[in-house]
Amino acid sequence: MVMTSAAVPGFLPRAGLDRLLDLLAADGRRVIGPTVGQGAVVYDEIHHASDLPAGWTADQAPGSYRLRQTGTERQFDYAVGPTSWKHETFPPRVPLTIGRRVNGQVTFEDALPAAPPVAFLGVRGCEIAALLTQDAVLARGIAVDRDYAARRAAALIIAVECVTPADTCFCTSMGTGPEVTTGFDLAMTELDDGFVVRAGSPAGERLLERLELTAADPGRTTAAQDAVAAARERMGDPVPTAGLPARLIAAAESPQWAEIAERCLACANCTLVCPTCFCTGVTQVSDLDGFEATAERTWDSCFTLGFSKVAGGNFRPRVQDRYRQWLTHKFATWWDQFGMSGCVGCGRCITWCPVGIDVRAELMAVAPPPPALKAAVGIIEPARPTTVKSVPPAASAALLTAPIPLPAVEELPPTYARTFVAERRRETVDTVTLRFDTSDPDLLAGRPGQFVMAALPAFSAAPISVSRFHRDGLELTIRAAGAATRALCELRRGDSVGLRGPMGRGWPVDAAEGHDVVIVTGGIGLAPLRPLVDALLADRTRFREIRLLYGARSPADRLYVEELSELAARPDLDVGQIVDRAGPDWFGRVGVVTGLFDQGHLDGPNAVAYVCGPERMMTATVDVLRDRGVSDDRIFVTLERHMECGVGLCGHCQLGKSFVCRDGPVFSLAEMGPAFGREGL
Amino acid sequence: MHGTHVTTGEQRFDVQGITRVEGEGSLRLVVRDGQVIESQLAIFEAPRYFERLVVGRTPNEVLDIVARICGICPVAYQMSAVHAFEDLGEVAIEPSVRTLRRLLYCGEWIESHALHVYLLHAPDFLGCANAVELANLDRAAVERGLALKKAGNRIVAVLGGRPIHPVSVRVGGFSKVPTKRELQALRPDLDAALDHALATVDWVATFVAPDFEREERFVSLRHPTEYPMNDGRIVSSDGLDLAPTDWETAFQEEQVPWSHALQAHMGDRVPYLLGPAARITLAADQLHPTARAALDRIGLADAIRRNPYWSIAARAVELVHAVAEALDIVDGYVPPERATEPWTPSAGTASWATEAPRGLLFHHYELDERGRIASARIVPPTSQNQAAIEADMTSFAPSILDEPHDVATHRLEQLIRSYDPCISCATHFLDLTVEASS
Amino acid sequence: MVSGSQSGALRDTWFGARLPEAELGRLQAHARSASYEAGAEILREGDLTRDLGIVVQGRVALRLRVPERGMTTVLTVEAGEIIGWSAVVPPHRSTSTVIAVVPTDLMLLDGAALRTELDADPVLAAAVYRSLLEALADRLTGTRMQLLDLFSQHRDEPW
Amino acid sequence: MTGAVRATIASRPRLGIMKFASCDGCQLTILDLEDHLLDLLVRFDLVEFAEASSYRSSGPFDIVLVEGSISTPEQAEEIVRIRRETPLLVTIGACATAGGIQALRNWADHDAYRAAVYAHPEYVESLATSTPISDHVAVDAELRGCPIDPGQLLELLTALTVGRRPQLPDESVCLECKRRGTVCVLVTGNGPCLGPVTHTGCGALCPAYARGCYGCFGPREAANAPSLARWFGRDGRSDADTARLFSGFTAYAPPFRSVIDSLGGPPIASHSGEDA
Repeated sequence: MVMTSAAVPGFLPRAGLDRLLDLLAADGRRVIGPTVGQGAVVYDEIHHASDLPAGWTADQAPGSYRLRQTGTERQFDYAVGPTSWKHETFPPRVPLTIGRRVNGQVTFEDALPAAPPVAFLGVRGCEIAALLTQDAVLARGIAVDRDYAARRAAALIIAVECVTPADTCFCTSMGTGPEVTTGFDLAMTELDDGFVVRAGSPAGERLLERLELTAADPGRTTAAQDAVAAARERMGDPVPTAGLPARLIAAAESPQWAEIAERCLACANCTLVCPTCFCTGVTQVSDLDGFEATAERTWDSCFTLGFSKVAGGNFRPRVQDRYRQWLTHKFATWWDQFGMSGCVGCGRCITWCPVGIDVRAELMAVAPPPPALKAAVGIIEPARPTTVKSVPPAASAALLTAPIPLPAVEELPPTYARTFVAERRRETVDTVTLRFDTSDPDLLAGRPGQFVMAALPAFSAAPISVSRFHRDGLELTIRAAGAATRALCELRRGDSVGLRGPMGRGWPVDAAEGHDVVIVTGGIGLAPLRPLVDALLADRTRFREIRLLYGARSPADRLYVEELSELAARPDLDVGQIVDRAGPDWFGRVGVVTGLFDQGHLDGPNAVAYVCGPERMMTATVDVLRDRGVSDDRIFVTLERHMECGVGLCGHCQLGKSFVCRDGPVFSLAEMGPAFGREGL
Repeated sequence: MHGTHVTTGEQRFDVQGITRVEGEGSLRLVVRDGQVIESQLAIFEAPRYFERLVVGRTPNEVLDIVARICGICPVAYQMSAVHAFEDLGEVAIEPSVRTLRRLLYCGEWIESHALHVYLLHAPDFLGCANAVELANLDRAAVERGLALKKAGNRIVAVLGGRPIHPVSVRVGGFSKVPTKRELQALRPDLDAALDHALATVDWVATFVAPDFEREERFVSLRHPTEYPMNDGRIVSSDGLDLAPTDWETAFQEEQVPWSHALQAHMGDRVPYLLGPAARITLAADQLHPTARAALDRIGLADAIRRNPYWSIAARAVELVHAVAEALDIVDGYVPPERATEPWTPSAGTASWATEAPRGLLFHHYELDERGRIASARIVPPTSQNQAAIEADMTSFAPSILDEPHDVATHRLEQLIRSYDPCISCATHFLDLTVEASS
Repeated sequence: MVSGSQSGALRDTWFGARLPEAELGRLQAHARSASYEAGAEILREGDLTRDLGIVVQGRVALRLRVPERGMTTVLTVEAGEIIGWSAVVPPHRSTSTVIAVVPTDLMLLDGAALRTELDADPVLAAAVYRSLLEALADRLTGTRMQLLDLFSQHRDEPW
Repeated sequence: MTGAVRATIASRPRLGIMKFASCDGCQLTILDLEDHLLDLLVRFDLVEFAEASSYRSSGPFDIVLVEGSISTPEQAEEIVRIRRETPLLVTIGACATAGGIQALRNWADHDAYRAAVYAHPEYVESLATSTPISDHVAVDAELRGCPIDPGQLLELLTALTVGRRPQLPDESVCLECKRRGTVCVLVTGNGPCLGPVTHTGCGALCPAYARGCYGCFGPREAANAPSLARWFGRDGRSDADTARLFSGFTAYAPPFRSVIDSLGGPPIASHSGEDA
């Protein structure tokens, strides 16, 4: 009897499958695998081989899934069903933190559940690719979702090669399958009488040894390879991907988006069955008094209206904008963000779309390949850089210690620095400035234009720009625009709040060195620019003329009134103020902020501009700046988007290839390109 | 809003908007020279025309629609309807499905009775305006009531997805049946609920009811081996005995001019009463032994029959019965082979009666050749009880005429509440616009 | 108000600088200058607008009377910009009350005379109307932005 | 900022709960918050809740929860009066937010309806229509559903006590189906399902009980009912049968209403029981 080794595949007779399950159970692993339930092959707990879908397959088509019996004993003759492994690695609801607030004092504690050992049985090639994709997003970027990382590390991957692709499958086009090549511990190929088994990791090798298999004979090995090859043959290459990202970006204004929106229900099914979609929201579960609340991370989708909501508005009200965001993200901007495609070609979004929208057909309609490409079969852009290595799942530490592009500076669940209100100043009827004392070195190391996430238990954490840095603290100017900001505005001296940050990319102060500076802002938008003014004045000689143009609704709605007067009195700073309407006691200007440009000369080609305000105000300002010759790489704007996490993990704030929270909120117009001011992005 | 108009030789008692009943109703009693000249239970409930709403719909759609007649007893409406359709279609449901239907009904009885006993009725006996005040006196009691109610709601929710307007009842069975484990999960709550229900019986037995007795004609279902619920023959305390499909052979409805009400009566125009007191009176021998023992222990069987205020004891005993039976069903549950029996709609007459928490609920449908509803008639218990309630008000009146007016009015209101009138149920029949009094 | 003939100034204004040389000379005849103290009322809403004005120096406020709120300034006009366009456009009634916010010098063109010149001289008319149109378009665009009330807070939810 | 209602034991807002044409089920849901009921009620001054308390008030209120649709002339006047008495009006349930199942009569000949139920229709006074509260007065917030979901109700009341915005997402039922691991009944062929166009809040109940959603929470934002209706019609379902799917407890809510109209109306017509 020839025993298997790491190099030699073994043969596991069908009857031996329970032995594998027993071994896994003995290791304390829960086994999740395919089983028939609710009219589909779903992933659920597997106790015995008899739980597997022996003799079942399913016919899949856009918007349709029907189980069918095959009359064989084969247990893995189905293509992927409605569930994906992210139910296990990235569950729909996970408690993040428990916040408590008693007598104005807050505390936050980690609420992550444990991640017990588990084994995934029956993972397909496309599904391994999906796991690796989510690894890149959630565990290998500059921010790490600790719950995901722990669950992923606790999972043993037992792949079963896919030899029965569905009509909706297109992994061959996306370069993710059907062959299982990486990212597994054990890989099995099903034959009529059993499985050819090979190991893909040290943990897999140990397991294989303990199975004490005979070596698979060459006939079986060949049959196994042929079966997978035949599956590839059957699928062909339905989605020519060469140049697809660029074509999609170029198709941003295609009329096809509106046509899709005629059919699309914006029901979000595609995003939730997608094994790589990672967008989440945070739900607050609180007691009746708000004394204690659990923040839960919850699956969300870019197809919901609430997803892109900000105070007083929404960035993607139209369904066509939401569909464009999803498709463009999957197939184009995901490359910019993570160096890979966001689609693995599993076809779930096609089968489980309630009205059968087929992403393959829509891609071809929105971004048709050039005729030459259509003819050249087999030109497939490498969909997945080979540098994305598999994660040896059994070695849990590997996931976190593997080389990652940047040090992990942020994590979910968040940790908040408890910070006390040292001073409270009312600015306007609905706006206050709070000064916080802190010795937290991170908070104190912030730069102009950065923001913090301010958290009170029972309220969603709110992104608030820092309006001044002190040696021993910082200031936040907060407008009561919603419940959370209202609660923050109600804080009194001595109360505490959880602060996290500073986050994001601030104003590039150095860019203004040797240039004229024009700062254009309106309303609450002055707050994030105040630290910039502080920084410029602190090092005044580095810059030429500095002009601050400020618009407000009325004289009483202006922030920092006294400070503005002091600034206006300085000889080295020109301050222009204008309001939308005023009473007879106002002797300043009335009109729009762009009107202030007429006050004096602007040496556009030599100027750097910093702009912050409502988006409509910024677009009008940018028009004037460009008209005066300020180049796009010297116009900096700050964007407001819906933010839940602040570290690029929740997905809400995406704008094209950027996460506004992480890559912004400050961008130069040159960086944003045509995305600036465009409807629905 | 207690109105009072005392004129020479005439006493008027008006309660515009009786509280702690389901739906909006009012009562009026006018006594002149010691003689009751008007006794009316009136309802300000806007008609919703359910009998019309179901026309053109399929039987399964009807199950969803008629549930909406009443938020307190939606299961009752689903039960009468589903049995009627299955009777017409000769659908033989599996015994365990039949048992699950009983369990579902038990859940509704528990929820409805606990609601009425603790939150609506008990405050009357203890001088409170509501359960919050009652909780100030006796928080443990209110919490016991809420726990009982929750146990009932949980049964309905496990079987039907939610406590109000559950979604799983289908002609031929259920859209989905619970697993053994899902039902077992109810056990801890039900064990506690049995203690609570027994405590309820003892608690209400300590109440002091107004001194009032009358002879009543009672009507309920009666089954040879079960306490009346889904099945059985329609019987009365004076010898009536009908199949559950044949209600119309002995009862009629008529519209009275002062009301939207279609009042039901038997041929002899003598009022009759449905509900817990009727069931206890006509079927006490079928009570679960635990409930039977509780009834015997408090010794109020006679009082339940004679004094409408003691209906609270009848409900308490039925709480014990429903919890005890639910426990038995949970313990003996074997999931059915199939959740739903195949069934084809056909033309014909479908009718059935079941025991809603408030008493006999009769449904009658005519189906066209496509199996769609051509016409419907739904006779809820409160509409049938209305005449009896008005008659009892008349009998009760002499005993309160010497009381201060507001005390007397309050007593009348209490009397109405003791029947647990479900005015929302009575949608299609009740909406009395009180004639303008001078 | 102090008035005087300041013929040299029209050429130096934004409005005047755009006029053809010959026409400029003709208009010059109808121009005069005026100075106002801070707070002085230059024009009242509803009154006949006699002159087209160009702010030479200072700032004027255009105000509307809103019965519930009193006088509200909806726009200020700065040096180089025009006021009193209703002197050219019928029915020649002022659409707002014009107040000098700070000491202000205006160049005034007699409306009736200007209209006569415009009717008689298409070349002048083309130049003047174009300038007026641009000024009004600018003002309309600004007014739209103000109308958006961008800096206000939307509070349509009761929480 | 001012304007926020905040319910605490120290400052208890005056709460009124009342009903129009309805089944009482949504009010009952309040009493169904068994575990929280007593703790909640001490945070409010429950001045009007006829279903459960003998105290009555006609106002003023700080918060009013309204169940039921407007279906009589008196109700149409009463809701206007109540609106004047409260700064915060919350409608609860499908009747109040969409007109309820009884709104099917809005398509019908009302007199025929009355005659079908009553021998003496002249005794019965009711409007020809059953309409949502928002057709009559401004509504500040709504809880959807037939009946409302106890979890959402608790969330609303908790938000009022904590002083935050209630988390009542306006998204499809599908998200909740997927989160709870329910397989799509529409795609597996287990019946037509309105989930994709229906407002979430029930916890995706019906699909979890192996049947399609019947839309009792009403249309969600951007509900593309025409697209779903076309899909239903794709496999030979008649227009009338597609219309009946939308002709449920929120049939009168605009996107569903227009689909029903475009397909020839609901199954109930005034003149007969025929549906096409």
